[in-house]
Amino acid sequence: MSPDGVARKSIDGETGLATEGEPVYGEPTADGWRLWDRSRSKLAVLLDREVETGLDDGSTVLYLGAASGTTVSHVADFAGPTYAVEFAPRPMRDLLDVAADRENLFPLLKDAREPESYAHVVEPVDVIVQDVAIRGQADVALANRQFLREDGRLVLSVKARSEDVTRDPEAVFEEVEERLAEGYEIEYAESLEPFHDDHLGVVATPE
Amino acid sequence: MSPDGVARKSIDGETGLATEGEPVYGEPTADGWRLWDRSRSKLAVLLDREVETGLDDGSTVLYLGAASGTTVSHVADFAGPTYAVEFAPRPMRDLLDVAADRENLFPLLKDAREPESYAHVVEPVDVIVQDVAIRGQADVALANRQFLREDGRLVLSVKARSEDVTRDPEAVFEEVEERLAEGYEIEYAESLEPFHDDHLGVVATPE
Amino acid sequence: MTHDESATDGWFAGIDPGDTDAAQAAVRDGSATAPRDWPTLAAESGFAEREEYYRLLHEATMAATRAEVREREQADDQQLIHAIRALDDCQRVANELTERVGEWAGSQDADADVDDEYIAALAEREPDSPMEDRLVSLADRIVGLQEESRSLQTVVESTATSVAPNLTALAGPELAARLIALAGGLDELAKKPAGTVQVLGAEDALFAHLRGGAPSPKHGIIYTHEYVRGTRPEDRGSAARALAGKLAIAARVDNYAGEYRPELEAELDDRMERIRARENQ
Amino acid sequence: MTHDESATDGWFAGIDPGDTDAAQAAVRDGSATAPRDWPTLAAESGFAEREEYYRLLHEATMAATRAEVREREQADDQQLIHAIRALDDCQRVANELTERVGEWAGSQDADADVDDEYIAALAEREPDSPMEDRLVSLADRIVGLQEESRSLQTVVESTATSVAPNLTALAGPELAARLIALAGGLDELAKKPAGTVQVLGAEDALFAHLRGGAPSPKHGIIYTHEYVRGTRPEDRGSAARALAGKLAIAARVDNYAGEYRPELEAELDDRMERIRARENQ
Repeated sequence: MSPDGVARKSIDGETGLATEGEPVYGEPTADGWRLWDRSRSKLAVLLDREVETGLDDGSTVLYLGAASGTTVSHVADFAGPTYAVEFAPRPMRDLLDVAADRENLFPLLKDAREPESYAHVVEPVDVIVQDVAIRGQADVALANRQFLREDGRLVLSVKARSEDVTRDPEAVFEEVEERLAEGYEIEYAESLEPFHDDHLGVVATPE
Repeated sequence: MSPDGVARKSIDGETGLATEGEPVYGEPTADGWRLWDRSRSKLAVLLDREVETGLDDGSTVLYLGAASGTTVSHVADFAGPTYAVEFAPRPMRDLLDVAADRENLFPLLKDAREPESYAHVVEPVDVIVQDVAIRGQADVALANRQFLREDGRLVLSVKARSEDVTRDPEAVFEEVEERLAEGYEIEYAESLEPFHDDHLGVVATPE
Repeated sequence: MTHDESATDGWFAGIDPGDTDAAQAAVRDGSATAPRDWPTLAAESGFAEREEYYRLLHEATMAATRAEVREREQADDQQLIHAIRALDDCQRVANELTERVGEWAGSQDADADVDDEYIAALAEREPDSPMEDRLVSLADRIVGLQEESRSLQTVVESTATSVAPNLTALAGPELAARLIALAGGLDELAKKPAGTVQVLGAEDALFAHLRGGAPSPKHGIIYTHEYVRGTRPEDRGSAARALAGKLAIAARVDNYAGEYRPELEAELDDRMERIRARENQ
Repeated sequence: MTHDESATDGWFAGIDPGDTDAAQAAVRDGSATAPRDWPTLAAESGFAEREEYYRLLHEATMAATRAEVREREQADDQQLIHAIRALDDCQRVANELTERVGEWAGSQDADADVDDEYIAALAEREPDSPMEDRLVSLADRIVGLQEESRSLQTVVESTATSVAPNLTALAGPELAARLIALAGGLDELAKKPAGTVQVLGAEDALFAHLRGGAPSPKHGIIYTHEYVRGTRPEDRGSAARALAGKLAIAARVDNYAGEYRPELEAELDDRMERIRARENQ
């Protein structure tokens, strides 16, 4: 069930998913393929588990919380038009380097909590990947639901500590899922351990 | 039951207690007698009520909290050796003027909470008059009990607000009386209203 | 006559009956663990018989207390000097930090008109970044320093009124405190002639004048008084002279007598009315 | 081909396909209430066909984001300048008020050795008069200003690391911030030759030298760096030159590349080791 353009490879003695593209963060490479490390990418954990994310060769993607581009670089390697929203200037500087090599990657220095500030640029997409380490992650997903095609999918990683560092992660996840249900139907929700502590991986469809 | 040297007089249309002496604070005078205004002196209220204070012509007196001398000037007019303890320099300046005219008045710039600092000057007395507006008024009375002759009397006015501005005066008075009972037998304890709000007049003997 | 050991604790112990200095020092600095029948012990020890004892005691307590009141009040004037200097420091640093906050806030909000009101509102703002948190916190420190200034003003006011009631009535508490601070104390101020009081705080201008060339200064810190500042320039010299004269008298009354004399204020008001009346001619 | 009204909301609306400046401004400043199928609308409106549309979008988003990152980071360096100045102000006024409290406390307790520890203890004291209340409260304000200084140090540290990671690695956050402040910004600092960086903060001495007579200053604010201050006097000039050279490079890497290069620090350490090795010969 891995998307076309994502393959399982063994490079430098490490086995895992890989994509074809310019190297970005010093990852092992061979024959133009770059290893996609699960411990550095929450999306890679889901793809490795063969969860249906809706991502495929040529998918249109809105990536919220692109940071310095570690994960979005792999996405752009196989997907179609990829809109990468990131709010902080410093990681965006690195993301600009990643995008310079990728014509289908569109960097946007915008706040994911204010979708109207990029709705004039971003088209309706097949997949929203969301990885924003801020409070109110479910609200961000709901606010951006308008970008999702009817048959699209939200691929969300929830960081418990961003919601409330003092509460039990399970309780936080439950609350996020509840809020998310106001606009999405949840198809998958599992912990991303052992690769990412206190993170929940979610796949959902718009309702 | 008024002490000798204290008489009821009518001066300038006002009737009240009076003593013979040099005027001090602009009080009405006639024929060498000075009116002793109850609203300016807590002791005058007790004498006016003919409470037995032990004060008499020639009594030895320790006055704690003499302030600028309004009351102690009247006391020295009829009593014997009168030791006037006051801690604050500014009222003491006025008290010095009062004492300049009264050979039997001995001003002492001392802290009534530290009796050892004046025990080398003050002899055992017939009456202690105490009017100190500081916290711990019962403690001051207990610490100075050593100056009182066996048959002497403590004449104390308790200011509730000095103990605790936030509490009910009645509760404060009760607590002060309780503490006082550790060294004194209370013979009289009545409010000084309407002349002095939230003040209790106490007469006690050493136990 | 038996000699009682505890007589050595009495204020009169070891003192020559005529030695007032020694007697007042003993009253001030002595102590005893318990009272005794001092008049009897004094007679027994040969110091003085009862009547004479009380006369000497009156003399000694008067002298001791008078000296100590003077010292304690002078200590108060030194505290007043520290308080007025602390007040000046607090106001100055609050202003300096306000300027800093003004520049900083201006970088985020070009329309910021940074006055005390702006600072107070900024201090209440909910910051949304660690950097803004600091800006808001700094504004809050300024508010704290302003509160400190007000509290210092209150204590300066009450202490000036207590230390120098007449000077304070004439000059106001802050100017009174500044004059005392410039002189170094109330006693020092009381010793200065009116002409010196008039130019206290204008030492630089005075020295320039004494070295030659510069005009003699007409007023120092007393310029801040409404009776100088509010008088038209051609009469300001007379006003400053009249004010300084009354302030010098007030300082002396405060230092040597210590009682409040309302007539000083009335005399100054009269004198000023006459000086200002010239304006209308 | 029908013209869809909402195409006027798209970033490309009214823009000439070759006009990158207009396109990037539209990406940055535009907005829409909802997303639309912009590629199709762009083709319909005649802006560009799909493939060309994405090429132009890539160009526009790259240009827009690059410009905005630069601006936002420059804003950060300006915030850093305000923070370091506020830090200096807080430390200075805390010291000034400490001196005042020292004089004041010394008047009550001649043995008072007024350091930060004394101030902290004084701030906790139970005052027993309105005057002492003020002294204690003033000590507490000083403690507050010292806390503020520490908080500002923390934000200076994180901001300096983010704005100028290489300069901060070499100079430490406070010196990095001071150099940026003296230059007026990271961009300005990056444009300065090493020789200028070496004497930043010694402008007075430099002007005196240029007017003639005075010796050329060997170092400005970089004197506070351990590699200058800790080097023996005869080698200090070399050390200052070497340090300034690396700092100038670090500032340029920070401004133009922005990524952290650990080798800069290693090179500086090597260079300094060689300069200091002379001492042992």
